[in-house]
Amino acid sequence: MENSILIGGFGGQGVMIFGQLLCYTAAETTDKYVTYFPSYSMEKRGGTANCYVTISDEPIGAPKAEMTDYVVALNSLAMNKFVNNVYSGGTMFINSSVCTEKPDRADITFVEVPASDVAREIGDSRVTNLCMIGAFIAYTDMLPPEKVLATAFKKLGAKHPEFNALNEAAFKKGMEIGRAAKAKKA
Amino acid sequence: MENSILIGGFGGQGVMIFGQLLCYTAAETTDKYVTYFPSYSMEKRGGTANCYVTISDEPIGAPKAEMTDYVVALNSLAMNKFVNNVYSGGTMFINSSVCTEKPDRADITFVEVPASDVAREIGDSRVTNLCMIGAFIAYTDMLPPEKVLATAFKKLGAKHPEFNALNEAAFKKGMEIGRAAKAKKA
Amino acid sequence: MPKIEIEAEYCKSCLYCVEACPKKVIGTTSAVNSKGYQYAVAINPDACVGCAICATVCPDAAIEVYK
Amino acid sequence: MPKIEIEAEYCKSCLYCVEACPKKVIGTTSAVNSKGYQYAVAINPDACVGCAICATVCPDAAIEVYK
Amino acid sequence: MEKIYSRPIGLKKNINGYCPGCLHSAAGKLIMSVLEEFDLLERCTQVDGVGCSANNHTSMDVDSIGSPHGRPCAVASAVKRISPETIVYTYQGDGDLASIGLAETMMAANRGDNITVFFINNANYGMTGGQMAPTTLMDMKTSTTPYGRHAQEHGYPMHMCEVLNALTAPSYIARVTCIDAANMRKARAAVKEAFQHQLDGKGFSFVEFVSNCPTNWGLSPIESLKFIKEKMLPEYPLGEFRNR
Amino acid sequence: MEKIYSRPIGLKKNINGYCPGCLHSAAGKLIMSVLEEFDLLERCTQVDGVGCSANNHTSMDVDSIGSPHGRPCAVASAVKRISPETIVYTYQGDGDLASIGLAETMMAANRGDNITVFFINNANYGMTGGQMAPTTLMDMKTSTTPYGRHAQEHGYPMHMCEVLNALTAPSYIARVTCIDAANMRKARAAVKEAFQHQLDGKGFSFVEFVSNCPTNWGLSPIESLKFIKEKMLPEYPLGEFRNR
Amino acid sequence: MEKVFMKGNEAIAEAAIRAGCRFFAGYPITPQNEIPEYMSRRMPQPDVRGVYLQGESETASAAMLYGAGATGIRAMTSSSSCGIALMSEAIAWMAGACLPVVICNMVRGGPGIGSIQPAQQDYFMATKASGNGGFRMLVFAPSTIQEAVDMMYRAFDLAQKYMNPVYILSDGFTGAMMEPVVLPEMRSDEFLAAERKKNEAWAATGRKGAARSHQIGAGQRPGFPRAPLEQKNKADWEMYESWKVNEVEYENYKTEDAELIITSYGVSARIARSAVDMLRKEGYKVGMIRPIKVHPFPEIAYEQLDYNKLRGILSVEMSIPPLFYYDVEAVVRKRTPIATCLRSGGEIIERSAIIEAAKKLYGDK
Amino acid sequence: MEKVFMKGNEAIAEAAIRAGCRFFAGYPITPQNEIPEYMSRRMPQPDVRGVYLQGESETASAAMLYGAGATGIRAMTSSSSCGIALMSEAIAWMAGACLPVVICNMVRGGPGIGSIQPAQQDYFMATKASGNGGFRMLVFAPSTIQEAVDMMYRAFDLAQKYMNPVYILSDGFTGAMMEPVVLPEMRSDEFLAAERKKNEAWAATGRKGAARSHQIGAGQRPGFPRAPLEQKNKADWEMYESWKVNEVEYENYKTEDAELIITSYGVSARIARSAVDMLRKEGYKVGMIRPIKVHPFPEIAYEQLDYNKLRGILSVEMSIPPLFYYDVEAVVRKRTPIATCLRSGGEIIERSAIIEAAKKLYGDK
Ligand SMILES: Cc1ncc(C[n+]2csc(CCOP(=O)(O)OP(=O)(O)O)c2C)c(N)n1
Ligand SMILES: Cc1ncc(C[n+]2csc(CCOP(=O)(O)OP(=O)(O)O)c2C)c(N)n1
Ligand code: SF4
Ligand code: SF4
Ligand code: SF4
Ligand code: SF4
Repeated sequence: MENSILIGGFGGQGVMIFGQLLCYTAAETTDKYVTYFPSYSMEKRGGTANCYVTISDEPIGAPKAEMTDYVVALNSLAMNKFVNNVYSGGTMFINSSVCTEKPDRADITFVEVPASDVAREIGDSRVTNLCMIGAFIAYTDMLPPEKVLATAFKKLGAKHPEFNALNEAAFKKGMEIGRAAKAKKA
Repeated sequence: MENSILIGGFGGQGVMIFGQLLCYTAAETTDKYVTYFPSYSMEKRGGTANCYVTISDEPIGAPKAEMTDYVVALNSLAMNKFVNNVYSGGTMFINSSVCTEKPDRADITFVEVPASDVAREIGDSRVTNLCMIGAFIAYTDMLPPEKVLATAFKKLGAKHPEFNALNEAAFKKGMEIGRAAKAKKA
Repeated sequence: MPKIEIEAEYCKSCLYCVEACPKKVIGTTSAVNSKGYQYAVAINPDACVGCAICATVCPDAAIEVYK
Repeated sequence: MPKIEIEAEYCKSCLYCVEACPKKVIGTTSAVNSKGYQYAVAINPDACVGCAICATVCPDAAIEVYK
Repeated sequence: MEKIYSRPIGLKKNINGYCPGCLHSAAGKLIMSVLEEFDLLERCTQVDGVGCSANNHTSMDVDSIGSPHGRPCAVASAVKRISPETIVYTYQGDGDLASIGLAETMMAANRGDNITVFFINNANYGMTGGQMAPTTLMDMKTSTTPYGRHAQEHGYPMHMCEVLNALTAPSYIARVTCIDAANMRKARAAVKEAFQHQLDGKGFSFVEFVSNCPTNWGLSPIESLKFIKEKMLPEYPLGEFRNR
Repeated sequence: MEKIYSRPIGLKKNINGYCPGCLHSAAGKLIMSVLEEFDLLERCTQVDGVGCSANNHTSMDVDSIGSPHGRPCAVASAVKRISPETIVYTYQGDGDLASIGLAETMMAANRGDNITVFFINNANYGMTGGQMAPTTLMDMKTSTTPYGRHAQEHGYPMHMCEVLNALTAPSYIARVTCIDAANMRKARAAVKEAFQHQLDGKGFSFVEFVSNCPTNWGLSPIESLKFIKEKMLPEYPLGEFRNR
Repeated sequence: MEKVFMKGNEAIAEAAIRAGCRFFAGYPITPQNEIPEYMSRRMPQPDVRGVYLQGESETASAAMLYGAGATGIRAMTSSSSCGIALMSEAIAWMAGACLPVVICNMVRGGPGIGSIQPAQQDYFMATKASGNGGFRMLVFAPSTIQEAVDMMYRAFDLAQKYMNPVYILSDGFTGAMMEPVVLPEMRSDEFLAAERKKNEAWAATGRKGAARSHQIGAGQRPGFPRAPLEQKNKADWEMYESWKVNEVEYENYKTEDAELIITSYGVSARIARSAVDMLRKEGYKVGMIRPIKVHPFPEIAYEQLDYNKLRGILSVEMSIPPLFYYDVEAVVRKRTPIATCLRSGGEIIERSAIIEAAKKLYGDK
Repeated sequence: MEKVFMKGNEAIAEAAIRAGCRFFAGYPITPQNEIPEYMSRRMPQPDVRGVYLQGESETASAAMLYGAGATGIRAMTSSSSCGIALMSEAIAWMAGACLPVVICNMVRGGPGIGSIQPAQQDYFMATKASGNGGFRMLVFAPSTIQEAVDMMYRAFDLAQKYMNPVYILSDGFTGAMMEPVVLPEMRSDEFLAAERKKNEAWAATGRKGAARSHQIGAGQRPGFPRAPLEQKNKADWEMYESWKVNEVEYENYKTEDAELIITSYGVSARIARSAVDMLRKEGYKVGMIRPIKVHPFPEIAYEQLDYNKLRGILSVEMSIPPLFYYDVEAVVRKRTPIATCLRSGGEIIERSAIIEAAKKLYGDK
């Protein structure tokens, strides 16, 4: 089994952290092969940023998959840019707070997560990505949620423990949304 | 017919000028092919300097001949270094004022020219090379003497006309010596 | 009456103008531009005196001032 | 009696010592060393007072001084 | 109603690639504004350094030459000598101008080439992620001075205006900043003066902008201005160092 | 009878490759003499520039590193940091140190690397045949300024001591010459002081020798000393610029 | 050994340190900034006690590396493409002076500043001419982070063995990606001290009573008396020839029964390998030859092919114009058709494109 | 036209000026100093009115050349070996930015500083990798001063035609020697002004009312809108492929009935030619293939040989390890034995050695 995920958004939206949390968790808690590949534009901020994650039972040949099973779009730019990178039958997670016009593709599933709104409610726009991860994990069951959250505590909370509570809240809220979407689909 | 000449001495002894005077004269007054190749050591002065001249009826392939018809040695270092570069049957011109021990080679002719002494008599050590040229031309008949002298006037006298008389004197004295050596040989 | 015009698409939300305006004319709303920046707007336009301080400090030349 | 020793092989005939010596001890002859330099010699050795000026200025460290 | 402050026409109608609050944008705005005032937009060539300054060519509508890292002054010297009627200026970061390009910068200054040099001093290598630059402040942490800049290991901040002032040829040397409206006006005056020197054929003119890098400093834009004021300016005093 | 002036033992028993009367030899003699006095001949590494200075390694019997042209200071900084117990010094001409290697020289100085730099300023590129150097005097003809050095085209002579003095880190900066016995003694004192700074761990020490190039100047050795006195020294005043 | 999930650049830096690298000089350039950054953190730590020195440029950094090499310490630099180009003169000096240093190029798009994205456009610069004078180096081309780490570790020993710079030809992809990796053990201080001691026979850190003073310089073999340059050139040539016997390194992947060979190196080969797997699944008899060192080029790998059986060779690289291709062409000697599958300028080669090109060359199954 | 007896370096400089070169930047290095020195004298003269600019280094000189190229003027630099290596980054930029400049390398011994004496050790640096990113140039390899002069003259036109730097791969021998030479005519001011005018379509000297502002930079084609780097790489590749058809230049010398081919380029070929003559006199059927441009390599010359008739090929160059040899090997494809006759490090190849090696390979007459 090979799962490939492409995560895209603005620089600064936590795209890279999203990918890395998945990877660290998979690498440190499973026997799977894992690769992570980031891709920046020239600008440091304001530009687009995206990353590729592959989690597989076999050695991974192409860490930057052209077509992926999942795309996570944190903004509409990424959504429109990458909508055709999802395999037919695959799933696209969109930050529905900012992605207003859903693209036209009937052969994939869209999971809408109002992550920016959730983050605003929680009180810090920086937890948008944690909400998306929660939704992603709950929907895909790709990794054990508690392990992912533990990784988040370890990697993000080390320097700023004050974020742990916010991150956890966002993650949990995301999971709810993801679970609901999954239930709806089934 | 191809004539190859190797001229060697200390930097500053006028080795390069010797070669160039032959070349300019040949190039500007005959239809022959002419090449000149200088070879310096790293030092600017005090080091050894030598140059290769080839004057030929055919296009010249190797401007730096390994073996030459003539070697002109302005000091003993050059004499000893290049004595084996003369073809058997060839001729070596040596500045006998400073080259005291003639090397041991029976198959070549040595023409001894006390050029430094001549120059000292004339009153300027810088005309040593002109004396050697005079001897060389008189002995070999390679180029018309008046043409060579004219070239010397043109190239060396342009900036320093006061040298013309000294150069001429040295050249003429050299010719005498060269003619005598030739007469002796014949 | 003096007024400012902020071109939302050029604004990167540095908030220099917000900080600089002596009359507290400028602020932000929840609106974002196409690059995702919560751009500055004249939330208090009537207070503007046309001093052009905001435009002067705006690094991205997003503000033009009329008087 | 003070004296200088000039190592002919190190001398390049710059004549700095000749110029510098207050007692005109040093000069050249027609002799040349293996590199062709007309090296300096103490042509007037008895005048030497051992001030070492010649050795001090000799760039090529060809002169040693005894006193 | 009259427009009393306009966007310079030399700026393209797009958002440039600089980070929010980055004063690179401010310097660029001033340069475009002065070129417009002098009616030089059609007569100038901008020589960009490698660094965040490379963003200029996406936003400025003037002839431009992107140069090998550190070499803008050499490039500009050649362009100016070949085409004296062109107003030639370089736009360079501190890594570009004061580190890899130090020899090129100083030799153009020493030759007195009739070019104008804009130097954006943000105390680090912005584009590559905030490494130590010659201009990094003492004790400042950067991605290659993780334990801070220390005199024993890294020496002291480099003061380009002062160093250039040790040369004979330069005709105008000034240090400015863009942290507030008053300073923006002074900075604009310096840019104007520098171009005037070139127009007058006086030789090398140089304007250093004490700038910021909110992204790599890890500060908000507003905080970064405060940092300039409190930390950068004491190390890099503003003023005109030379005006012949 | 006592030997009161000896050839330094660091000099090999051969004739070096410098031209007659070239004061490169004099500088080398002084350095060897001071290293001998400090008993450092076995503890030092000489980093040679490319230029006539490359002659040093045929005549000096100390560990040495021939460096890419202009880079001795970078090479020396690395050697010193790796091996702090070694006394590391560079020996460079003006083309090497002040032109192609200007950035490396200044950055080592700015880092305050604990090395000693000897700079032989002979106002031209000696080894390659006398081209213009940054230090060439005004109006001086060289093989690449056949019509003379002119301010408009070539700028002004570069004063390395003064430029380095604009930096914070260097601990010793001096300019000396070897044109006569008195100056030779002063020059030797400066070399000594410079090494003392390194021994004391004070950082970057720098000694400029105002030197000659009789060969490319087209002057006899004696005339070349006169030229130094009359033309070079007014442009390059001798003295200690810094001594911390 | 424990697996750690690490970024390629950081894994490379750590591997170098574990191999004994105690000096690093470099200058920032994407996509390898994490190497100097990691070094700046790691070198001062108590288990390393090495020197990190940020050069004022690549020219200076390479000169610093040259100086470090002259002290006999294990030393390296890293950069990318145009930064490496700037080091050309100094690299030639290091090869000329026989210094045992390691140079790492995390290649990006070119020519010139090109793009900050990964590419393989420096193949010739690495294998044929990294500077003037016709010298050569062993050139490693890692395909995964694990391989990069293992190569870094060996590189220092080989540099020391041959007294010649060793070159790591990697790319921005391998540097920027993350992957679990097993790091090699840390070389002991004793081992490193002993190695350094050996180098004192030629290192230029003060004569310390040696019979002769030591001179380091391009064209000179450290520890040997000055000799004509040509003699040194000849000794180098002999060494290069010996590499063709002793240092060839390549991988055959599913080549036994292959009717089509894909050949590729570095990151492209990683992607090509998965293309081979997919093609195999579809029943295509495809294999891969992957040079592990790209210099010396593994001619033997292509010599061992049964050209009667082959439908062709597909040469895959992230460079337009192709470069690696010409080395393949030279050894294949028209015995079978060669096709290329290429990307360039920072674009990553797609597995699908490789598969497509392979099928086309394969013809009917 | 009148013959003048001139030094190679000066003849090259004068030929460049007559071809229209109006900008020269360079830095002193033996054995090419007479080129910048000549330029410094000549550029200010009233019939030239060009710009001579002494760079503070080769890096700066190459950057100046880059700037000059960006103005659309005819411009060149010259240097030697390690100096050219220092220009690598900037040369890659010039190729990346499609600037029509001329670069002249008067090769000396290497690697690194090597020796100031002539050599041919930069063959790979010139033909395969003069910088990063896999770009190529037309590379002329003159064999005599006359040929160097004629090539210089043509080089500027070809640079302009292809909008790509042109490289002259000469050597210290050709630069330092003197020989009578016929200089080409001086390009008229009108011609040059017209050429410059054409270049205003892309030159960056101030917009002057152009529809778009002009941007010069590595990876961009002057006068064209910004495009992905890969697209530029592809266009370059196409150009290089077109050279293989349109720009191949070589000489066959007495090859018709030859049973042994000597192959060589540049100064070595000059010496080899006289070896051919001497061997012919002794009755050996020997001929020579001499690439006149060494890039594109004249594969066709070796393709036209009748390998059944050949006893072998002798590859002659002043480089150890050999470099040119590998290009020959690649095109000969083992169809006949290849032997080498080599010198290096500043030693000049001897005619006698060539003759001896040829006889050995020839076997019985
Ligand atoms: C030869 C070379 N070396 C390194 C780089 C990588 N690089 C890109 S931008 C940059 C420097 C950025 O710093 P600075 O000049 O201070 O400008 P800033 O981005 O801070 O404005 C560097 C080193 C390069 N492009 N070329
Ligand atoms: C990279 C490089 N460029 C150029 C040269 C040629 N070169 C040899 S010595 C020298 C400079 C000599 O001048 P300087 O440094 O002033 O020393 P001097 O000979 O006058 O003592 C130059 C440019 C070189 N060897 N390497
Ligand atoms: S013009 Fe003055 S008052 Fe009006 S918004 Fe701007 S800063 Fe405020
Ligand atoms: S200063 Fe300009 S960019 Fe910044 S917030 Fe105000 S309008 Fe936006
Ligand atoms: S990285 Fe720093 S210097 Fe570069 S644009 Fe962003 S804030 Fe400005
Ligand atoms: S060329 Fe000049 S600097 Fe060099 S050794 Fe001779 S006199 Fe001295």
